[in-house]
Amino acid sequence: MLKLEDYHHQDPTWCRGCGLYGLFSAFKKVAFSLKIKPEKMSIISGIGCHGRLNSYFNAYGFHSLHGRTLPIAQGVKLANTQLSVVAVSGDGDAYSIGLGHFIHSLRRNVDMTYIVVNNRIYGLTQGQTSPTSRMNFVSPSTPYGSKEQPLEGLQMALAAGGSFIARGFSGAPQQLASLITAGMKHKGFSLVEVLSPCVTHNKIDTYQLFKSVIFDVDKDPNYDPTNKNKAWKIFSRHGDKLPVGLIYKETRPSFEEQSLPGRKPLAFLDLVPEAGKIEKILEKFE
Amino acid sequence: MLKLEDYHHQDPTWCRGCGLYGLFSAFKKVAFSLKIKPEKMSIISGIGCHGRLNSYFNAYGFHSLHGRTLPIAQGVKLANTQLSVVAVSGDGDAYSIGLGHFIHSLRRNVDMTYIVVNNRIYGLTQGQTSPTSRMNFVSPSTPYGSKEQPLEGLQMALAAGGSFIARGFSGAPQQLASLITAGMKHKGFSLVEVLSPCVTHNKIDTYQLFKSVIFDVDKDPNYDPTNKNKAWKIFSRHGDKLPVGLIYKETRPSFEEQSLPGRKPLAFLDLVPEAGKIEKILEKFE
Amino acid sequence: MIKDISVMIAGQAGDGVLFTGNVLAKILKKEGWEVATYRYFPSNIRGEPTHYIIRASQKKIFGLGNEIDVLLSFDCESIIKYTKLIAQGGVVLCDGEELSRLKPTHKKGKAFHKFPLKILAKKHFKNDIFKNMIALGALCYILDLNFRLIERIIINAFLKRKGKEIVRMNIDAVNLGCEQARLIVEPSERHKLVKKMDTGKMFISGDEAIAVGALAAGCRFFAAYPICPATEIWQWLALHFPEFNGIVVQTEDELAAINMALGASYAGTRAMTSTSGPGGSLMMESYGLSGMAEIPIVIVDVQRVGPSTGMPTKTEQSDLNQWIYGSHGEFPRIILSPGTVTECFDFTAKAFDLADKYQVPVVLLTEQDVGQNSRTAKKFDLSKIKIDRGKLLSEEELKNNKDYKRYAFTSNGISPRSLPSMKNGIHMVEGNEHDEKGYRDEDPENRIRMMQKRMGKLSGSAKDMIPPKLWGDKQATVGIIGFGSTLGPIVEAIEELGDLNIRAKNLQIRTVWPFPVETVRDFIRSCEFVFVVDNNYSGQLHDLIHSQVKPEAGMQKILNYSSVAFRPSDISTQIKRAVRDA
Amino acid sequence: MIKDISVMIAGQAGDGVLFTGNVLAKILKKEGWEVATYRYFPSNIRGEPTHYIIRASQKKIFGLGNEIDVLLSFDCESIIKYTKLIAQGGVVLCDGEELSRLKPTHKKGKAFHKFPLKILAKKHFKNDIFKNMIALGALCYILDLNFRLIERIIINAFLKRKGKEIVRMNIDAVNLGCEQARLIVEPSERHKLVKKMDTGKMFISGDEAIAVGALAAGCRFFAAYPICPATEIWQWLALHFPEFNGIVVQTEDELAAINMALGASYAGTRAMTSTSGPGGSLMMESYGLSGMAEIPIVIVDVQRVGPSTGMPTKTEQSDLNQWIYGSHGEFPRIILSPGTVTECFDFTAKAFDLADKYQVPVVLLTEQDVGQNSRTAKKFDLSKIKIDRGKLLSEEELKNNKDYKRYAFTSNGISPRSLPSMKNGIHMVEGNEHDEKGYRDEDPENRIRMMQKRMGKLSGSAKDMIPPKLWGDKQATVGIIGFGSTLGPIVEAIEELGDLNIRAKNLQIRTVWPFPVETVRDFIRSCEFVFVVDNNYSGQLHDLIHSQVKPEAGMQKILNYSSVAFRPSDISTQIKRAVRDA
Ligand SMILES: Cc1ncc(C[n+]2csc(CCOP(=O)(O)OP(=O)(O)O)c2C)c(N)n1
Ligand SMILES: Cc1ncc(C[n+]2csc(CCOP(=O)(O)OP(=O)(O)O)c2C)c(N)n1
Ligand code: SF4
Ligand code: SF4
Ligand SMILES: [Mg+2]
Ligand SMILES: [Mg+2]
Repeated sequence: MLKLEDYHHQDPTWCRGCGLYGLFSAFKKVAFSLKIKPEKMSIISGIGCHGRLNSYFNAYGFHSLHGRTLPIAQGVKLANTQLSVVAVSGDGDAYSIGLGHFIHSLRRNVDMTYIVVNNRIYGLTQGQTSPTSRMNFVSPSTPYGSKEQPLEGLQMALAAGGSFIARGFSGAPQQLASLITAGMKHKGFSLVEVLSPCVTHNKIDTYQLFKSVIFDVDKDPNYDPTNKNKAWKIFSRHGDKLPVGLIYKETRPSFEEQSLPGRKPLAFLDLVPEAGKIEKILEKFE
Repeated sequence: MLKLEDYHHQDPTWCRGCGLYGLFSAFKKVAFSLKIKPEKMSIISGIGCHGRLNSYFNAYGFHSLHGRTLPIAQGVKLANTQLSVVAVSGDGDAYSIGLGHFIHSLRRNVDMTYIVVNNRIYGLTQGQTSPTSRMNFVSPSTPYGSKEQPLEGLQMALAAGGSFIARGFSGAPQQLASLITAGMKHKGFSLVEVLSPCVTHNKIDTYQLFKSVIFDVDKDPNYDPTNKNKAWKIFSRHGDKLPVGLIYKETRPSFEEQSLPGRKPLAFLDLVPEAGKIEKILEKFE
Repeated sequence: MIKDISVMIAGQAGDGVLFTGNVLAKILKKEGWEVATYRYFPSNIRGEPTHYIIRASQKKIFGLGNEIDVLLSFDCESIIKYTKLIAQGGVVLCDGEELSRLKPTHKKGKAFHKFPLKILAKKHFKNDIFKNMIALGALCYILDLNFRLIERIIINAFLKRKGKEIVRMNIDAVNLGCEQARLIVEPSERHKLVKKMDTGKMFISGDEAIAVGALAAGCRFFAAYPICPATEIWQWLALHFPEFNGIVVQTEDELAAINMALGASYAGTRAMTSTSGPGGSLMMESYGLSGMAEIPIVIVDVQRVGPSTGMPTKTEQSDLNQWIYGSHGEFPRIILSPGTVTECFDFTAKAFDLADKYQVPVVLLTEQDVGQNSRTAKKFDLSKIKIDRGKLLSEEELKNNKDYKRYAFTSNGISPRSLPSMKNGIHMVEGNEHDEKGYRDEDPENRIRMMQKRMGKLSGSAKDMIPPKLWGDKQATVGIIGFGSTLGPIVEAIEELGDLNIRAKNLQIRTVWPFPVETVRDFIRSCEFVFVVDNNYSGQLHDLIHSQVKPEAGMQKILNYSSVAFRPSDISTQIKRAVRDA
Repeated sequence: MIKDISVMIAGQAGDGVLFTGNVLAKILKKEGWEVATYRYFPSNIRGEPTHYIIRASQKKIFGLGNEIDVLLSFDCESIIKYTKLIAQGGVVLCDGEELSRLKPTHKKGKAFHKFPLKILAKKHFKNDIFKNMIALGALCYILDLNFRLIERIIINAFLKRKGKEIVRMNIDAVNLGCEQARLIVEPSERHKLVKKMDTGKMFISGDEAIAVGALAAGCRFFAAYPICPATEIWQWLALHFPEFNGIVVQTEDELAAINMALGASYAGTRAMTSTSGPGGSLMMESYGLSGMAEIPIVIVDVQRVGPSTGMPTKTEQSDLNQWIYGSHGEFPRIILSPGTVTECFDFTAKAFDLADKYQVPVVLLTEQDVGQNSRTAKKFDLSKIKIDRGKLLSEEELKNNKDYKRYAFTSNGISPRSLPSMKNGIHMVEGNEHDEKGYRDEDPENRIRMMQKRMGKLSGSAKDMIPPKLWGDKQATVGIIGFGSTLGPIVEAIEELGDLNIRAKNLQIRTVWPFPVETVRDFIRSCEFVFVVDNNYSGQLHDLIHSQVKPEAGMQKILNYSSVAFRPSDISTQIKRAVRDA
């Protein structure tokens, strides 16, 4: 019998109060509730404070490169479709250096879950402006204020053809856990962004601020997360307020369903081909 | 007095019938009608058939790297804000390898024009599937059909905060010219996608096909290109049909308006600082 | 009797040069000749000169000869450009008006004929596309080739797709070409080839051979981004992988390609990516991740002319330095360089075993010249391939392991691997410096041991590496060192030198990294003269030998950075001069 | 009288080690001492050991000494780890219980005191943040420092932002620390420093010096992506560029950063980007574009421990190979390596002139050790900087030029540049091989000439390059060759060897590429023993010398890949052994 602690490898050393703690405990609960065996999970993380998550968690972990989290994770899943594959990025990792992969993963729709920890700042490198930092945000990299309009990752995901798009808040770990759970059950690429305060470097986007600007679409009985046009509008429905909850979901075949002929994971195929099979193909060269 | 031929440097060697010819002649007309002196234009192109455009055109040209067209073009503009800066990419250059830069350029909003030649194929490398190739598209790179959902670059641009988003068709050079003209007049980053048949490698997306699937929002009196939600919906309004015309436009300050303190192009600044100015700053280190 | 012949077909991009050449090459192969081809084409779409050389020989050949015996051209530009290359007694057919521009001295001893291919095609078939078949007919006449073979090729190519009528017209066009040539070409100008038996050899390019090698070695994951001249590898795999349950992914760029392959390999699948120069440069960061995280991967670089976009369809060996020294920091790597299409196959298969055994990136470094040009080769020996996945643990072996350490310090630095999904095998894979379990560790002592572990993995590896191969007379005191596609011209240069009574030998470096220091040192010591052949500007192999072997004696560089492949005489004349002048 | 002293402040990340150390360093600098600091901190957020060494000396110093004279620690871990480093007569204050774990042999000749910083802070100020000021007070007592200075620093730091009350509390905490230390530390254990005059020197890090150099040299465009340990360059520029009409752009990644800088430079602005290892690897493709398209650019790599993510906050010299040999294909490049903060400033300014003159990428290759650690330096001489933009045409000069050729073949390969917006200067800039006007050209003859033009640009450049610098006794026959931040330890190792009657000298390579072959050859010839110091595993400088200089005699490697900077004795003991054993 698996216990919740079976997913805990070691205590995190994030700053006290960091939003990542909320995600960590929510995520352990998800794995526990889904009864995924630790060895059947592979968690791929990028470089940043978020990137430490898998070294605290008990599962196969891969701390990869800044911005390359998704290509690696997709490779893992395609090589072994029986694994639960989860990738974890920060807002810099996902929306800045890794943005091209982000969009292409959404359209490719490999069956995996992508958690983007959005603290609206570069945490590990000591607090520079990120693509989700607000206009005129002052940081060591933009001492006179950022002059670039922030990105709304989820709206981008919608335009890119994402099949599961949700947002949670590390200050609301229960909803967060249920969103990640739904994402992991989704057959295809599921995106869960987590609003997550960086208590050390971001003095603007605090727990309080997030609490005051979010509204929960899960609680809105009129909201229909299968309606793409509604999903689009939700981002501007309440001015600058941020929707959380399940924003959009659609059913479409995953990439591997369509591309991978065999059922057995590639990683465990018998590599010696049937006698004469390759020879037969080589006849074309004669 | 400038003449139309002043923008013609040499005859193109694209395949006979290629959509790029339509763009080339439309673009010359734009430059002519705007009376831009050839030496006041800088055209930066990516790698691909589209990338040859600036070597046929008479203006400063930079044939850059596959996917890096936009960062270079933005650098050019920021260094000399008095230049007319135009970047030209293909669908591979813009939406595949260069996608991250594409999105970030839209939000950054440097005042320049970006022409994306969308032939739904990799022309120069001999006809591989591109991110705009349709589902199940058969090509040498996907002999059993592509299993990735195509990207709609303009919808992405809308989600990314683009301030000018338009689409033309190389089979309709007049409208194309007027869209590019409007784009070049727009204060900020203007995106003009061009549907452009590759007659050699893409036997599906032909002139005929494009003609049969496009609808022109410029001709729709009820269409309002300043309404973002309407713009979003236009992409699915007529099922799989493709809108052409001015899709969206908004007015917001360009990056350089907000970031560049001086008016004089950086490229021609006097580099010798006022006596004592740096010395004064260095006192902080004492 | 003709023992060796080179035919050039020339024209503008779009003229069908490639098609015509390919058919001719196939016929010659079926006639039992050794065949090597050379494609010279612009990285443009239309309207620049292109040519295709088909060389046939009675002996084993790997590349170009020095001269052209028969030249057929769809325009005149190439004729003027390549007159110097035409052999004495050579014959030229040209569809164009400008033959008159040739000076009489250039024409001496060579036969030039005007041959109105397009006019004939239009007149007889109403379509100038038939010019290619007419050209083939003419060549068949000159070379005295078997018409049955060409008929069979036409039937194979067109019957199903285009129907009987087209087949008939094509055959008619061939016959017309033959007849017309008979009218124009003097019997004495013909280059009649003897007929031999088709020995069942293959006619295959290096790119295709690499793809076959990967498939045979059990590679089942391939991710790449299109680029000349490497895309052919992918295109072959895309066709054939599905039958073997493998997958090919077209990624958004080269960064994604290599990382996806790394992910697949980490999860247990043999994985490969292929690219050329610019893509290789983009892969540098992840190349280092492979080394640091000890994830096997095979990377193919089919080199083209650099730097930057350079000349995408031309050959060069200028990425050697990047693969040896590129990426920040230091990690172990293996770089193999095949000289023939057969070696492309063999080395690719071997690359997977080496990657698995040493848990390092293995680079298969080849060139456009080998990659895109087809050559005859003995049928690949698939039975030779024994897949050895190295220290890959099974779930069984892990059963009693309560303290599995992914990066355990072992005597040879190689740590057994577990795969995701295996019980008791849980670990971290890390690009940061890490401890034996894979967790980030910044202790200097651990750092030192981990560097020694990783860098030490290849110290005892010589026995597993593909050793340098000696060509020519062991006793010779003129030594040539080269790698990759320069093998052909070097070997033939040795023959040419032999004719001049200069005895030379060649050491073909086949594993360029780790560098085979001892063998090269011994080779150098056994020579009076040493020449290092590099298809690049700076002499990258030459400098590498200096930094690794630290030879006592000097060596001379033989360089080529012209974008055209070496010819044997480029090498033999330089050596002759140096040796005679000494 | 104390001539040289090293103080270590240690603790866990989050303990305020950096703050405390910085204040102490400033005081020492104001007291007129030469100061060098060394930051050793984890690439983690919280809870791993960190320390800061402040060394003060009466003579010029560039880095660490061998021992620690005074150690103040917020916990005990570091004490145990670094006991070996503590000098005879050294004094240790430690806020922790584990001193008892130390063996008596380790303690011999050293004074260890428990010093309850946190308890004192809580008790007297209800907040353990005051532990840093208490620590400073204690150090001031031990070192006999000027209390006025520390008061002034506190007032500057806190008065405006926090108000009088906080200033008072801080000053009280300093006094408390001093009083408590007086109770614990024996007078004989104190390390009293003489007071000197503040000579108006600067106290500055390499990163800051690079930023100042760029500003002074007329750089007005900077684009980068955050990365340790290079971000400080950017942060300084971001603050100060606007005043000078310059612009700093935070790009989406390093690919964008270098390309944006290339675009700006092509348009005429002096442009720079800065990064560290991983970012450098990502820039490889564009590095080649700069070489091929002949666009000047300055790239700063503040090296950290590799490969891959490695150890982001630690020092190493392992990217040398990548910058010399990286990127596919071949193009000219210049690589400068400063050894001191002053050279960081000088070489950066110089880099822009070289980039403009030769129209090549210039890499400023430095290390975390120089980049992030502050040292005293003479005030930078801004009057020395003469901006020379090379062959940059004016609109005037172009007036009568009807046939301007951007890539004109000239005697030295350098072609005058026009800038977009200039009449008569229109041209193409190309990453493909191109003709003199910049248009794509695939002709082999043109290719050869263009390669010779580009690669030849640096052949006559030696006179413009920063020459190697000789340190120590010219007549010595023990020679040391090094580059970059190893300068400090090497120079001090020479002194230490001098004390042992071994006369040694050092050749500091300051332009690592193009390599100063002649000077290095002469240096090697003048020695009986040659040692090459490399802060990396494989001896990259050592191998570079072999490949470039091809020296007759062997050389010995002195390596360090521990992630901790060299200390002088690491070098001197190896040399001593080798020389004595010979
Ligand atoms: C190629 C590369 N560039 C830059 C870095 C430096 N770097 C490390 S983490 C990071 C950004 C972290 O921001 P984010 O992704 O938002 O993660 P967070 O720390 O906020 O969780 C950067 C730029 C790197 N490791 N690799
Ligand atoms: C880094 C890199 N990868 C790959 C290539 C090869 N390449 C040249 S053009 C091209 C794609 C062309 O497609 P697109 O951008 O749509 O342009 P088109 O030819 O269709 O106009 C590719 C992949 C390259 N030049 N550089
Ligand atoms: S720096 Fe910010 S994001 Fe990182 S651990 Fe601390 S609070 Fe969390
Ligand atoms: S290959 Fe296609 S895109 Fe390229 S020139 Fe020909 S028709 Fe145009
Ligand atoms: Mg973040
Ligand atoms: Mg295209």
